[in-house]
Amino acid sequence: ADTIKVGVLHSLSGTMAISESTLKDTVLMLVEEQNKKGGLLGKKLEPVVVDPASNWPLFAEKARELISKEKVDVIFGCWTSVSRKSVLPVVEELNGLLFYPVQYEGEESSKNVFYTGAAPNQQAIPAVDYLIDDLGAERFVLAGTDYVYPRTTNKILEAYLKSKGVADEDIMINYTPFGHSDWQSIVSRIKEFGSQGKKTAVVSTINGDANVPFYKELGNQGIDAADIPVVAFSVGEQELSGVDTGPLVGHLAAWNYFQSVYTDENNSFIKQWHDYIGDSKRVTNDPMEATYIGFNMWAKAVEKAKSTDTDKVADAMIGISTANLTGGTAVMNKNHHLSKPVLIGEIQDDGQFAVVWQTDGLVAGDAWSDFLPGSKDLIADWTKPINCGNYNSKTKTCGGQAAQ
Amino acid sequence: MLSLKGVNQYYGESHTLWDLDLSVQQGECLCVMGRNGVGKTTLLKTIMGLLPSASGEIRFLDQDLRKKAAEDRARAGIGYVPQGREIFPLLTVEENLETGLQARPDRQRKIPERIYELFPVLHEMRHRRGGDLSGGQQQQLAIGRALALDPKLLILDEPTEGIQPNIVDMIGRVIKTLNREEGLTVLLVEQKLHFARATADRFTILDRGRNVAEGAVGELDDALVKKYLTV
Amino acid sequence: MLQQLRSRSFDDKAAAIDALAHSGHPRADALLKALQDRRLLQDRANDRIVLGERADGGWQLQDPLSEADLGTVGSRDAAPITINNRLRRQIENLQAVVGLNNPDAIQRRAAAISLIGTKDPDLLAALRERRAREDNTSVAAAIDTTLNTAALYSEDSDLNARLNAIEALSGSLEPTVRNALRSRLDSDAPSERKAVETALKRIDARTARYQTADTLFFGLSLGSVLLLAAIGLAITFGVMGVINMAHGELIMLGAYTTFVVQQIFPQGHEWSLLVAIPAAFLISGFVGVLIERFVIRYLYGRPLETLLATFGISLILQQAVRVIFSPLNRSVVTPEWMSGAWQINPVFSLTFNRLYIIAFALVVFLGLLLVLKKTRLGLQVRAVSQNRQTARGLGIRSDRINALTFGLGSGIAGVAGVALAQLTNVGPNLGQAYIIDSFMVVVFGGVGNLWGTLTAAFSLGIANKLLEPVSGAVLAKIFVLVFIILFIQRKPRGLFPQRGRAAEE
Amino acid sequence: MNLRDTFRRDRVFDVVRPGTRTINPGELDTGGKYLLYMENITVSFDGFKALNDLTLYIEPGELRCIIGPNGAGKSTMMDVITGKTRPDEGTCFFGQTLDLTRMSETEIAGAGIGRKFQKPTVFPEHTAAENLELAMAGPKTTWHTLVHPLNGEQRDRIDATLDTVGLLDRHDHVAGALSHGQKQWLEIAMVLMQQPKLLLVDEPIAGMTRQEVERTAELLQQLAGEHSVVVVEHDMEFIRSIASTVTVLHQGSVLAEGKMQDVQNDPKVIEVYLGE
Amino acid sequence: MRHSDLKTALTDRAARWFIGILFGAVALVVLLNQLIPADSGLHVSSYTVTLLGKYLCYALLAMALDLVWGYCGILSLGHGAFFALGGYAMGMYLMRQIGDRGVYGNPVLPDFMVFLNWQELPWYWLGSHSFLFTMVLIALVPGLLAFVFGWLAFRSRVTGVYLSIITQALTYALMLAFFRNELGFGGNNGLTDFKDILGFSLREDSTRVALLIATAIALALAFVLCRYITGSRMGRVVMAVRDGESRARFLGYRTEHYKLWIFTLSAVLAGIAGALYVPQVGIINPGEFSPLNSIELVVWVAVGGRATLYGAVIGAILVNYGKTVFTGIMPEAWLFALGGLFVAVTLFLPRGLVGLADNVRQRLRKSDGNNSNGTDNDDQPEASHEPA
Ligand SMILES: Nc1ncnc2c1ncn2[C@@H]1O[C@H](COP(=O)(O)OP(=O)(O)OP(=O)(O)O)[C@@H](O)[C@H]1O
Ligand SMILES: Nc1ncnc2c1ncn2[C@@H]1O[C@H](COP(=O)(O)OP(=O)(O)OP(=O)(O)O)[C@@H](O)[C@H]1O
Ligand SMILES: [Mg+2]
Ligand SMILES: [Mg+2]
Repeated sequence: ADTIKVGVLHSLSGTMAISESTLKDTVLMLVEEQNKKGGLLGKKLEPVVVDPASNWPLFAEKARELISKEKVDVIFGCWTSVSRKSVLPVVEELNGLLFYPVQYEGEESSKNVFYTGAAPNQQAIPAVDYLIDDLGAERFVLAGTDYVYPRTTNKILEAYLKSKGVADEDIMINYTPFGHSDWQSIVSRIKEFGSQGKKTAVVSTINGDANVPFYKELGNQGIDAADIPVVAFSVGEQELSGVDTGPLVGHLAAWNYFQSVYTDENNSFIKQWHDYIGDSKRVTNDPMEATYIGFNMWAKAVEKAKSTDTDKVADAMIGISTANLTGGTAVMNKNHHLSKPVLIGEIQDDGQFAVVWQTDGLVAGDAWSDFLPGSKDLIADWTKPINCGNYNSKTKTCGGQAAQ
Repeated sequence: MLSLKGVNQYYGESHTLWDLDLSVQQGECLCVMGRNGVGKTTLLKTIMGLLPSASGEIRFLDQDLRKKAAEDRARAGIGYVPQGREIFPLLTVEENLETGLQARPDRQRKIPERIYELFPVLHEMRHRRGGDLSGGQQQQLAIGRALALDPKLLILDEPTEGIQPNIVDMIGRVIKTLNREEGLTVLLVEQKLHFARATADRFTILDRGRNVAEGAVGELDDALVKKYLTV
Repeated sequence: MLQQLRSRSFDDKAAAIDALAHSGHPRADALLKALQDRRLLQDRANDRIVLGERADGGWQLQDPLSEADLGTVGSRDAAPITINNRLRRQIENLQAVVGLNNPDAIQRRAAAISLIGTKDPDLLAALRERRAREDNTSVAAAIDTTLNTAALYSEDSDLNARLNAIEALSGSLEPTVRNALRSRLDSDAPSERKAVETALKRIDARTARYQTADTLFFGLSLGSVLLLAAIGLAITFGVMGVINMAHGELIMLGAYTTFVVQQIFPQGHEWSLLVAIPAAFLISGFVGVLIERFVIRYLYGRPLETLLATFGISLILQQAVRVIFSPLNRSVVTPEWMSGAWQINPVFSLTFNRLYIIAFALVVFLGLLLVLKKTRLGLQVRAVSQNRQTARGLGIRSDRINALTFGLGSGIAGVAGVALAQLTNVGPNLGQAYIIDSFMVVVFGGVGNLWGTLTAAFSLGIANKLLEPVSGAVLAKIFVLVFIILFIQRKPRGLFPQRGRAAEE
Repeated sequence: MNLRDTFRRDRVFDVVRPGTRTINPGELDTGGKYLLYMENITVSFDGFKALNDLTLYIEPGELRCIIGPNGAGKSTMMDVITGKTRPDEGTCFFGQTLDLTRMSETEIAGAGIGRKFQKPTVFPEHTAAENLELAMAGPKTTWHTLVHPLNGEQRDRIDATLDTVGLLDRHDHVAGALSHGQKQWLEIAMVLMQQPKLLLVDEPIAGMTRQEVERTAELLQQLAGEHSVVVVEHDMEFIRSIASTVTVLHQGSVLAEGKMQDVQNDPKVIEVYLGE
Repeated sequence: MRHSDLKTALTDRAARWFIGILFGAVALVVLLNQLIPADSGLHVSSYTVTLLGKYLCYALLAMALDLVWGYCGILSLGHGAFFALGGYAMGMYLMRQIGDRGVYGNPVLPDFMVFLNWQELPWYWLGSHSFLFTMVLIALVPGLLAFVFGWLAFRSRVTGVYLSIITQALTYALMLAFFRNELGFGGNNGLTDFKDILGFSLREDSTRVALLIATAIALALAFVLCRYITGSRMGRVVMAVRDGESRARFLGYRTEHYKLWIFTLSAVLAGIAGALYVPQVGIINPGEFSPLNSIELVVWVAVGGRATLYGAVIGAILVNYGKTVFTGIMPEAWLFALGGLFVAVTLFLPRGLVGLADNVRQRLRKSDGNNSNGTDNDDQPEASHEPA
């Protein structure tokens, strides 16, 4: 082929379009920029965009179409874990390459997937550390949408909190359905839970559309961030752009990137984005940075391997580092997860976050949580001699899928 | 007052009315007769504009009706009592009558007393839903509703169907009164000979979608009846 | 001192704030306020602290002390000094002390209440000093509560004083008070334990009563949202028999109208809603008329076909909004008069937006009822929907009536969108989130019966809220659905069925 | 216990009954004097009494005409018999054993009561012949209809019946496109196919020509004898031509009952119904 | 008069055509996939094979819906639920087939149970390792649900939109329930990462081809069965129930039984479609319960043409093919196309594509036969009243 094909597998319609379509634009922007720089290996990059329409089986079908019909060399795509899970067998079977740019629950590592979003230990655990150490929180509400990511994250957090000596009755766990919009009673219960004298914080793994009404209700019932701060893992600049943030100042989010971070890389990235999209009000967010990192790493790996062959690129990926937008560098580890810094920001009235805390160095993404009994002993290592996504470090065997 | 020339009508592929001519004079009562399925109802619906006519001319008081939508034909002063009553089942009797007022040019909003006088049972049941009435009561309601329109021409499709004898007589009298005393023009479809004879001035007989005979009611003799109205 | 605020460490900043507050500098108060409002900036170019106002696309800078004009810079060239919740609380406390001497009694009372639970001797001293001078009884009572609570915490107070304090506090609903009382439950003095127990019992009983009221309010307000979402459908579906799957999207259009109106009047947040309501009515209504004229009118008498066509329309509208407004959610500002809550007492408050929405839903409902029952339109609509041919034969302009009615139903959907924009996402998926619930409400209430829709909406809302604390939000929703399914088995035509011969056909 | 109660059907002493028949509760038992017993039936809608303490008996093989003003409750009475409306009070037995007030429409139809509705109701999307096939007597379970196609004999019966009502040439036309009168005939044919013990015909001749009326009269008279027939009509000529016993309903109860001549001359009947 | 038995159901023209085209197309695809080398222009990729397999599953589902909707007038807005239940039954089997090849290497528990710390298999997973048992479940679970639901609803005479809406409530409630992790079906992520079916690797082309053929056979069998039913007297009763339920009751039919059986059968067919679907697309998740899916399904049937069976099949395949094509070539605008299609079909093709084809055929035939018997029609009104 005289071009290198880049598959873009993000929903442009349906419920997820709201989050994913931005990432499609990001990839297109990065491809355009790379082409301006002369492409890769002397070839132009050619983006192939398809719309899996927020329909999970369609993700698998489209992935198959991209790899076997369009013969793309790499796919940037997916947002929800379920879409990734649906695509995973396809990329493994056809030996494709997928870059997944969103924070997720972990518990996975595939030879064919690179996870550039945060694993739970790169988001949830530091956030709780901050709540306990800096804010002195003693009681926790774990509020989430009722599905795998929040459940897993909360399992991990529960174990972690208990290991820190938090009592059972000081943890309240609450799940809501997708798109939950009537938060009155839950917020009022949180308020009551928080008025028992101990400093209380809410850890929110509420997802997607449910967030706006949640925050509106927080604002209306007058839950002050100074009394009961809420730290969220799925609320970024983009989600906030749909809310009037006036009443929410001071609530928190944990990410690896905030638009407000003042670095040269970030400033120019934001400018590039604004120019590309033609709207200087559009915000940037963490999954965009993850896409940016993933794309640059892939480009470097292709240059290094001098090929777009999946195996060669995948080998070359490990150890590649590239500049973060928040300063410093991100490194691709053997487990196909990144090492990157973790930041905590407070919501400001302009819909941006102000960084109030930051890890000292880089945090290495952990595919298998140390706080879940089933995966304590598992590690992922895609270099020889282990070359396994779920290697049991106790029994020294590679379980499951990678065996064949 | 009403005249049809060469009207043709089709149900999809099947040709139902064939080059039909018909005229109703001001103030008369014309009865259309014919066996089942010859196209009487079809004819009336075509006049009302509820069915499209393929060709021909329909004139009413110097207006070309074919150019008008059904609702405008009603507004032009034609009251229609459809076969099978077709009252509004979920409206009360009173509301059913009010629907007849909507097209009145004088925008009157009160149901004319006369209707209740003609059909006292409607007054009695005015708060009941139309659909709950008995068949005969519904028929009275349908006539009352058409009269509420204060029509110049009243079209009735088998108005005595399912009505008790004394009321049939009364309807006959009402039609006659309206016709004779108030000059209301009436176009009636009727199967019952004695009723037709008693009520109408003239008759016309349809067969297979064409008129085959017409004349003053007096001329409706047994030969004609035998030929066209019995089989 | 100001320069210390530039530090990345919040401890340094805290020290700086304290120093500033106690410096006695005439501008100290103003500067703290500016810090709190994020108007105290760090100018990146000169690395100094300045005051700033947002000016289009950048900052208008001033010298912090002299207020002299320092020109403008780009928006990323200066950034507000970040403060965190701890600092915010610190500033507030500092201000509360100031507030205690505010000439406005209401402000004084608020300041006193905000200090309940404090153990800081300085603050307590300030409070005692104020108490001595205070002549407003309600402010005095608030200060008493604060002081009594503090007495409970202090170890060196004597038993009698504490018993008095407990007695005085036993009716208070303030959570901090309750916590203070609880901390005394393990007191060594049995008399004190007993007093605390009775006091707590009284408090708990009162709280429980208010919580029931709370749940009821939540139920009503959820019900009013359901009512608003469903009521337009009660016309297009209930009266006209069109299974209008695009109903949700008409709601969505109303919500977007709210957004657009706010964009047009960027300064008019307080009243732009009042413009948005008629605007949304007209826009959604107009789209509804278009839908009726170009699609629905060919489908009367074939209700199931209307489902398909309107489903297609809903896809088109959604995607159109995605293309025009982008797939992102849009933010709608809540006007001042709708935000916050009416704090009846510390455990019971009614949020203003919900109150307005309940009232609004009822107004819309009654308005509609009047239109349908008292105007010619109402009669004509019902006639046309029951028997179009005959209605035409009676001179009722069925085309116009249908278009108007569909427009009315759609317009009401748009108005509902204005209200929902205050509660939830304004985005392309807004409609989908409500369409199923709307159908449930209409069907549960009995198709064609507006009162049924009203009752259904409120009873489903309240049922949901009663279940939620017991079973959790997810199960509550499932239970309500299962309840509807079972209910329809018992009453196959909903809560208020059409009765009689006609309905049986 | 009043006199009336003593004479109620279910009070009849066993010794009076002929023979020693075993009675199966689920089966039609025509051993009594009457085929249909309606006793003290009251039906009210929102307080309005459509039937008011109505008592009526039909003998096996009888042809009974029922007349009465519009709204007298004639159709409602048929609704009660066919199970469409449940009476508020009163009993309604078909034969000795079948309590119609406790049976569903289906069971009642299965027990042998056929009805022609006031407003002709046929299956518009089915052809005329299929309409008759649907109506045909015989087992009506899902399984039976699934595995037993029509046999030749049944097909012949359908044709014959269509012929009887003059719709043979409409054999394969969908019923929805028939004219009003044709639908009436088709519905009569459907009732014939049902071969019921008791036929209820509500205004059969509405919209028919005179000749057709005569044919209907003939047909009904043929049917009587073997079947019991209850006819509701407003056409006096027609009633006169077929009537043996006439019952006049008024405001939900029986106003008069007897031979046509007697009823015709009853001043009450003239006043409320016939007119001068 | 239409009458039929099994033989006619198999051999009448429509059936011959349908089965012929179905197997012809499948055979062609299979041959081109298996025999032609991959680099040849004629080769059909296994992508196409899976795609076709998926379409056929949808077709079977659409046919199931057509049976209840087109013939019995029950508009179920929850048929996706039966499909999904069949799919879950199959998914459970496939999960168990993974055995200890899951990421945690637990021989019994599926991965999602391991990392959420479940200790043992919930009771309703017992037996899911057996294919036979799974086959029973596939039919039984949707069938039983439909039976109970239908029994309640039809017995209390819930009809029309009321029925439609409660079927929608049913699938919505199931969706919410399956989203819950607690339920033990993998929550939002559903069941995925399957490896084998009956010991054959799902990644092999030959397995895919076999699945496609199995689907085609299922579709053909279902078609013959449905045709037999709709052509039988029972079919006519069912249609009578659709057009006038209460009248049918007065003729002595237990209409609720007819509805119940048709509904249950249809649910079973939908379940089978779901079971065949899951191994071919590789995932089953609560999204399949989403009410919108069920509505879309109704649209397929309408596009194809109601009450013809093959119309539903055509509709399902065409709409989904359109979706595949348009999501590829015009991702931003395909919803416009799809929405526009739905509107256009309802407006201009009230009887769907099949109706359109019929019209064209009739017009052709009319213009042929007009000269010979053009005057027949107008004699009929008279003839109909000839005395017997
Ligand atoms: N909607 C229709 N589609 C097709 N054919 C129809 C339709 N309505 C009526 N016909 C046919 O047109 C012919 C005329 O019907 P029409 O209803 O006008 O008869 P009619 O004279 O009023 O009969 P009746 O005395 O029974 O009311 C009949 O043969 C009938 O079968
Ligand atoms: N469901 C109902 N709700 C209210 N009133 C009803 C209902 N059904 C019948 N009625 C009333 O009961 C009375 C008897 O009605 P029915 O139809 O039995 O009369 P009918 O004797 O058959 O009259 P007709 O000769 O006009 O057909 C009527 O006054 C009618 O209004
Ligand atoms: Mg007629
Ligand atoms: Mg009657």
